[in-house]
Amino acid sequence: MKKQLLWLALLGALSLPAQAADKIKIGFISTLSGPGGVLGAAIRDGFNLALEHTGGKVGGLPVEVIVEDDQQKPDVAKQLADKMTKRDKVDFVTGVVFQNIMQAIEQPVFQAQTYLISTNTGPSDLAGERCNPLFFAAAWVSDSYSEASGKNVNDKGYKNVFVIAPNYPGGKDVVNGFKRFYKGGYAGEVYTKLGQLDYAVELSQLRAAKPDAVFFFLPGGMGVNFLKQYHQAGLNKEFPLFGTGWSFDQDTLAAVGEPTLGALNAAHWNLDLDNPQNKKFVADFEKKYNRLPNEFASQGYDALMLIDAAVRDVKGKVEDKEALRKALEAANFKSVRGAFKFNKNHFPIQNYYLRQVVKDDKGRFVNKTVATIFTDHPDAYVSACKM
Amino acid sequence: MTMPTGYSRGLAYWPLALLALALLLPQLLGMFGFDFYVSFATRIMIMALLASSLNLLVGTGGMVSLGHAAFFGAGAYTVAILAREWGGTPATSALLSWPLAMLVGALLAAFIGAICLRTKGVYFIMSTLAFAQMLFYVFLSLKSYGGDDGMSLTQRSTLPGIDLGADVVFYYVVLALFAVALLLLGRLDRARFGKVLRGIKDNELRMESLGFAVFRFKLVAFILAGAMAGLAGALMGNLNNFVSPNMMHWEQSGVVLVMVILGGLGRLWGGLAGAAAMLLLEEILPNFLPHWQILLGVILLAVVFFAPRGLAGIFRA
Amino acid sequence: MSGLLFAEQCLNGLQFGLMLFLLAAGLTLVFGIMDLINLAHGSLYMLGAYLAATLTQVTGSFLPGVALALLATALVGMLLEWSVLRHLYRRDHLSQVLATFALILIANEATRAIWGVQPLSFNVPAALSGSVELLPGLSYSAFRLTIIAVGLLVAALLYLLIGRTRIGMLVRAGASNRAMATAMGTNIQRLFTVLFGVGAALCALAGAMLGPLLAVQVGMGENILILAFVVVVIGGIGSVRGAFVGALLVGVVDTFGRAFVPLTLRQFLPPALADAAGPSLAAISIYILMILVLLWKPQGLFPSRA
Amino acid sequence: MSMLEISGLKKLFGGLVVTDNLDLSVAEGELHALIGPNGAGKTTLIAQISGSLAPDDGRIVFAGHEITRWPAYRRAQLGLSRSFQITSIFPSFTVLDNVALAIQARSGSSFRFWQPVKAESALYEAALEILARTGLDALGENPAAALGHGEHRQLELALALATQPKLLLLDEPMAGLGAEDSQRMVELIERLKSQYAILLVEHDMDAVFRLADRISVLMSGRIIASGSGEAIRSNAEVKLAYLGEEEIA
Repeated sequence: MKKQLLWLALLGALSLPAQAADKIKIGFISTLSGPGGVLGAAIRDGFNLALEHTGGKVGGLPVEVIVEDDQQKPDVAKQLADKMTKRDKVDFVTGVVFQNIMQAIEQPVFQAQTYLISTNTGPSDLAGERCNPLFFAAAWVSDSYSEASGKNVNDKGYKNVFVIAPNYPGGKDVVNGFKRFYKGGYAGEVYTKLGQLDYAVELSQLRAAKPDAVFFFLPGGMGVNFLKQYHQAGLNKEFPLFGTGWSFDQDTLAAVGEPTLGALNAAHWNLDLDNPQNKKFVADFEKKYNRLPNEFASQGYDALMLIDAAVRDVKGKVEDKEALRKALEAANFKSVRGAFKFNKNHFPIQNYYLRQVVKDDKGRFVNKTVATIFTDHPDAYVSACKM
Repeated sequence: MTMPTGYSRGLAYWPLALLALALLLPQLLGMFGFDFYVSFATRIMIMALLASSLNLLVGTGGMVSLGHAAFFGAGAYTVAILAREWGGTPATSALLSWPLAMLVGALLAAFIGAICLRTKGVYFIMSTLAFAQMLFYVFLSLKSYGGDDGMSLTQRSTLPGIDLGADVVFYYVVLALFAVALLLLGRLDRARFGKVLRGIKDNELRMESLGFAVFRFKLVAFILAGAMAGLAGALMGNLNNFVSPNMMHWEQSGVVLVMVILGGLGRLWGGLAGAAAMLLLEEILPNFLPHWQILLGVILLAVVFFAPRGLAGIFRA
Repeated sequence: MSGLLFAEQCLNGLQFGLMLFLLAAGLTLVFGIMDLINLAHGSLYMLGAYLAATLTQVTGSFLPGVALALLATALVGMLLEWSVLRHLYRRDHLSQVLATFALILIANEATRAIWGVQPLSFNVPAALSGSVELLPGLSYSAFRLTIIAVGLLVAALLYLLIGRTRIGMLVRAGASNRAMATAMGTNIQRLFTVLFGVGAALCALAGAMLGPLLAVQVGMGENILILAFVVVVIGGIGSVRGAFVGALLVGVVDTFGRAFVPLTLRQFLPPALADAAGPSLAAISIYILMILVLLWKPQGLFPSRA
Repeated sequence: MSMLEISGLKKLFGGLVVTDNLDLSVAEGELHALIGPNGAGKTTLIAQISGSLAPDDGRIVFAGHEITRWPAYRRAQLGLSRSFQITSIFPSFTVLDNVALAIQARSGSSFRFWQPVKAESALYEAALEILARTGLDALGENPAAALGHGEHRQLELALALATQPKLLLLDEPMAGLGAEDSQRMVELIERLKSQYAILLVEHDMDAVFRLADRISVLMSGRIIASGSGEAIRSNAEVKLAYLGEEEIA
C-alpha cells in the first residue's frame, strides 16, 4: 500500500501542474532513441531553431513545448498522445517521424479535436479517402519522392530499370509511386527482408540483369548497408543509382561518406535552395548545432513556422478550431523549401528536385541540386479526399 | 493435515488490499487530476496478464519460450481483423471476439507446442523463437492488414450495456479479467495440474517414469498460456485501438520474458510485479536522465545479483 | 540463371556463412563450456565494429586499426567475464538471460553516449576495394574474398587449437562434460577468462570485417545475434565443427532462398501470389531450416554431449 | 506366471553389441537380482525395460502386455515402477509432496485445475502411509533437497512404491550408502519382498545374496548364468569372470 502511494506521489511530482490558458501548448511526440532516433533528433533541432527565430513565442504568444520520446514503439506513442491530449490539453501535436507511429496516435488526437501537424510521414490514405480536417502534412506524401525519381528516370530515357525495396507494404507503396511515372521496362524487381544486412545476393542478381539504371528504397540502416555494398561491388561505376532523398540526407552523407558520392536522389528541399529564409535556416542551423541541416530538420523548422503563422492569423484564439483550420490551410509563412501551398487534402503542392551527392569545397559530402523534376506537384490521392 | 506451503499464510491480507487499491485507483487518480494514468494502469495489467501467462510456462513448467509474443500478436490481430472485415456486426462484440482471440491463441499454441515441445532447453527456446519470427514476417508482408505500419481499429470491442470506449470502464473490465486470471492461475498452481507442471520443471525424466504423460501436460499448459496471451493481445489491441507486427517480434517476447524473471519465476504475483516494475521504470527514468537505459540495465543487474528470486521473491522473504 | 551467376551466389552464400561462423564460434564455445547464455555476445560484436572504425580512423590504416580493436575488445571481454559473467556460471539460464539482457541495454546506451546516434563511417580499405576476376566473366569483390579467407583461416586455427593443444583438450572436455572441466581445478577459471577473451576477439574480428559492408550503428548486434544463435542451435551447442557446418548451411540456405525461391515460385504460382509469397518465404527460410534440423536431430547436427 | 518376460532382446550401439539376444524373466512375488561387472550392459538393459531406450530386436512382455515399443509413462501406468541409480527426486517439493505427486500419477486424472491437491485427503493419507513404510514419516515436511544421502535413497524407493507397482525395477538402491544406511535399505527391501515382483540390480554382493530368490549374471550383454544364490556362488564361469574380478578390485 505504502509503496503504491509512493509511486503515485512520484508520478505526481513528475507531471507538470496545470497551465494558464493564455499560452499555446504544443505536444512534440518524436522518435528520439533507438535506430530511428537520428531522424527525430534532426526534426527537433530544426523545430527548436525555428522557435529561436520566432523569439521563443508562437504567433506572439508564450508557448510551452512538451517533448516526448515514442521510442519508435506505437503503444508508447499512443500513450503519449493520450497524455498530451487528455492531461496537458495541448493545442497541436507534432514531431512524428514514422508512419506506424502516426497510425497509432491519429485516433486519440483526432478524437480530442486537436490539430496534428506531421513533420515527416505523410500516409497516402490520410491524403485520400481518410483525409481529415485536423491533419496537416507539413512535409510530403509518402510516395512523392519516388514519384519524382520515377519521373526523372523516365525523362532521362532509361528503359530497363532494376528496382529493390523491402518486402512490406510501405516499401511496395513507394515502388508504386515510382511506377506511376516511370513507363519503361524492368530488369528486375526484388523485395528483401525488412532489416536485411547483406545484399550480396541481390547485387549479384542486379549485375547479371544488366539494367540501365537502378532505383532503390531502403530506409534507415538497410539503405546504409546497401549503399556501402553497392559501392564496394563497384556497381556505382556500371549502373547509375537513383534513390529517394531519405537515403541521402545530410546526416547519412556525413556518416557514410564516399559510397554515396555521385548518387542521384529526389527530395522537396535542399541545402542550396536559393531563397532568403533557407539561407538563414542553413547558416543558423550550422552555427547552432555545428553540422549542416538535413531535410528532416527543414521539416521540423517549417512545422513550427506553420503553427506560428496560423496562431498569429487567428490572433491567438486557438479555441476557434474552424478559424484555426482556415489559418493553417492558408499556410501564411515563408517555407525554407520555397513556394508551397496546401491542397484541399492538407497535403502540400510543391516542387521536387533532383539532387546529386558531391564533395563541396570544404571536402564535405553534400547534395547539389541538379534539376527541378516537378513544379507545383500535387499528390496522387487528393481526388479521393472528400473534404 | 498440512498447512498450505505455497502461498500467503499471514500475508493473506495484502492481495485484498491491492485489489481495493486497484478498485479505487481511477478515483484516486481523478482526485489528483491524473486521469490519463488510468490507461497506463490498464496497460500494466494487460502486460501483467501476458507475463503471468508466460510465467505459467517458464516459472511453473520450466518451458522457456521466446516466442510468446506470437500468441499475443495473434490475439490482437484476431480482434483487429474481425473489426476490419465485419465492423458494425456482432463480430466486434467482446463476447465473441475476445473468446475467439483466446481460441486463436490456443490453436496456434497447440500447433507450435506440438512441434517445439519435442525439443528441450535452448533448442526449445530457439524453435519457439523461430515460429514467432515466421509469424512476424508473414504479418509484416500482409498488405491488406497494414503490414509493417500495423492497423488501426476504429473503436474498441462492444459489450452489451457497457461502454468499453470509456477508459475507466475499460480499466475495470481489464481489472476484472486480470483478477479472474490470477485467481485461476493461483488455483491451478495448487491443483493437481500445477503440481504436475512443477514436477516436470523439477525432474522431467522422473515424471515420465512415474507414469505421467509429460508431453501432454506440457502441451496443455502451452495451450492455456497461448489462450491467455491471446486474450492479453485482444485487450492490448483494444486499449491502443492499434495492432502491429511488432507485437509478435522476438524482442517483445524477450521483454515479456525479462518481466517474468524480474518479477519472480513461478510466483503468482511475479508477472504483475515484473510488468509493473518494468513499465514504471520506463515511464519514470527518462524524466531524470538522458541515458536512462544504462540505469535500467544496472537496476536489472542488481536484481539478478541481489534478488535472485525476483521482486515477488523479495516480498515473500 | 547462368552458371556464372550460380557460382557467384554460391560464393555469396559461403561468405555470409563464414561471417556468421565468426560470431557463432565464440558463442557456441562460451555456451557449451561455461554453460552461459550470453545475449551480450552481439554487443561485443558491435563494440568490435565501433572500435575498428574509430581506430582505423585514428591510425589512418585498416590493419593496425583492426588489430588494436581485436585486442581492445578481447580485453573488454575478459573484463566483462571477470566482473559480471563469472558470477553467472552457476546460476540458472534465466538469470543469465536477464543479466545479459541488462548488459545489452547498458552497452547500447553507452555506445550512444560515446559515439552518438549516427552510424559511424567505416569503409573498405582502398587496397581491397576492387574486385578479382576468378573466372572469365566472374569477378568477385576483393573484400568479400578476404572475408571468406579470414573465415576459413579462423576455422582452421580453431580446428588446430581445439584438436591439437592442451587448451583445446580442456575445451573439448568442458564441452562434453562440464563437471569434469570444473573438477580440473583452479586453472579452469583462468581458462574461462582466456576463452571468453578469444570469443570476444572473434566477435571483434567479425565486427571489423563486416563493418565496412554494414552500417556501424547501435543495435547492429541484436539483429545478427539471433542469426548466430540459429547457427549454434543447428550445429549443436558447444561444437565448433557444428557451428562451422551450421553457419555454412544457414549462409547457403538464406542465399538460395533469396536468390531462387521467388523465381521458382513464379513458375508455379500466379504472379501476384508468387510475388507476395516469395520474399516472405525467403525471409523465413533459415527458421524453417532450423525447425527441420531440430525435428530430425533435437540436439543439433553435432551434439557434443551424449 | 511371469510378471516380466524378456526374450531375444538385442541392442547395438554402432557396431558394439550391448544387449545380446537376452532372455530374462521375473515371476510374480519373486526377487530376481541381476549382477554383472561394470560395462556388462546393466544400465542399457534397465533403460530398455523402463522405456527410455528402444531395443533393436526382441520382445518385452509385462503383466500380459507386449510393451516393447511403449513409451516409459505407459509402462509406468501399467505398474512397472523403477528407482534410479542416481537419486532422482523432486528437490523443490517437500518429502510428503514428492510422494503425493507420485501417488497422483496412478490415482485418477491429473488434468484437474481447480481443486487444491492439499484438499485431497485420500492422496495424502496414502502418501503418509508410504512414508511410514519407507521410514521417512518424521521427515514429511522437510524440503526434499535438504535430505541426507541415505534418506534420498529411501525417498527414491518411496517414489517407486507410491505408484502401486506390480514390478519394482531397483537400480542399485544401495549405491553410495554407508554400512548403517545399507543395512536399513536391505531390511526395507526384505519387507517389500513377496509383495511385489522385484528386479534388483546391485553391486553389493552381501545384499544380493541375502535378498535374492534368483540371481542372474550379466556379461557383455548376455546372461551367462542364472540360478539360486548357491548355484551362482559355485558356478565356475561366474567365479572366473566376475567374482574373481570383484576380489581383485
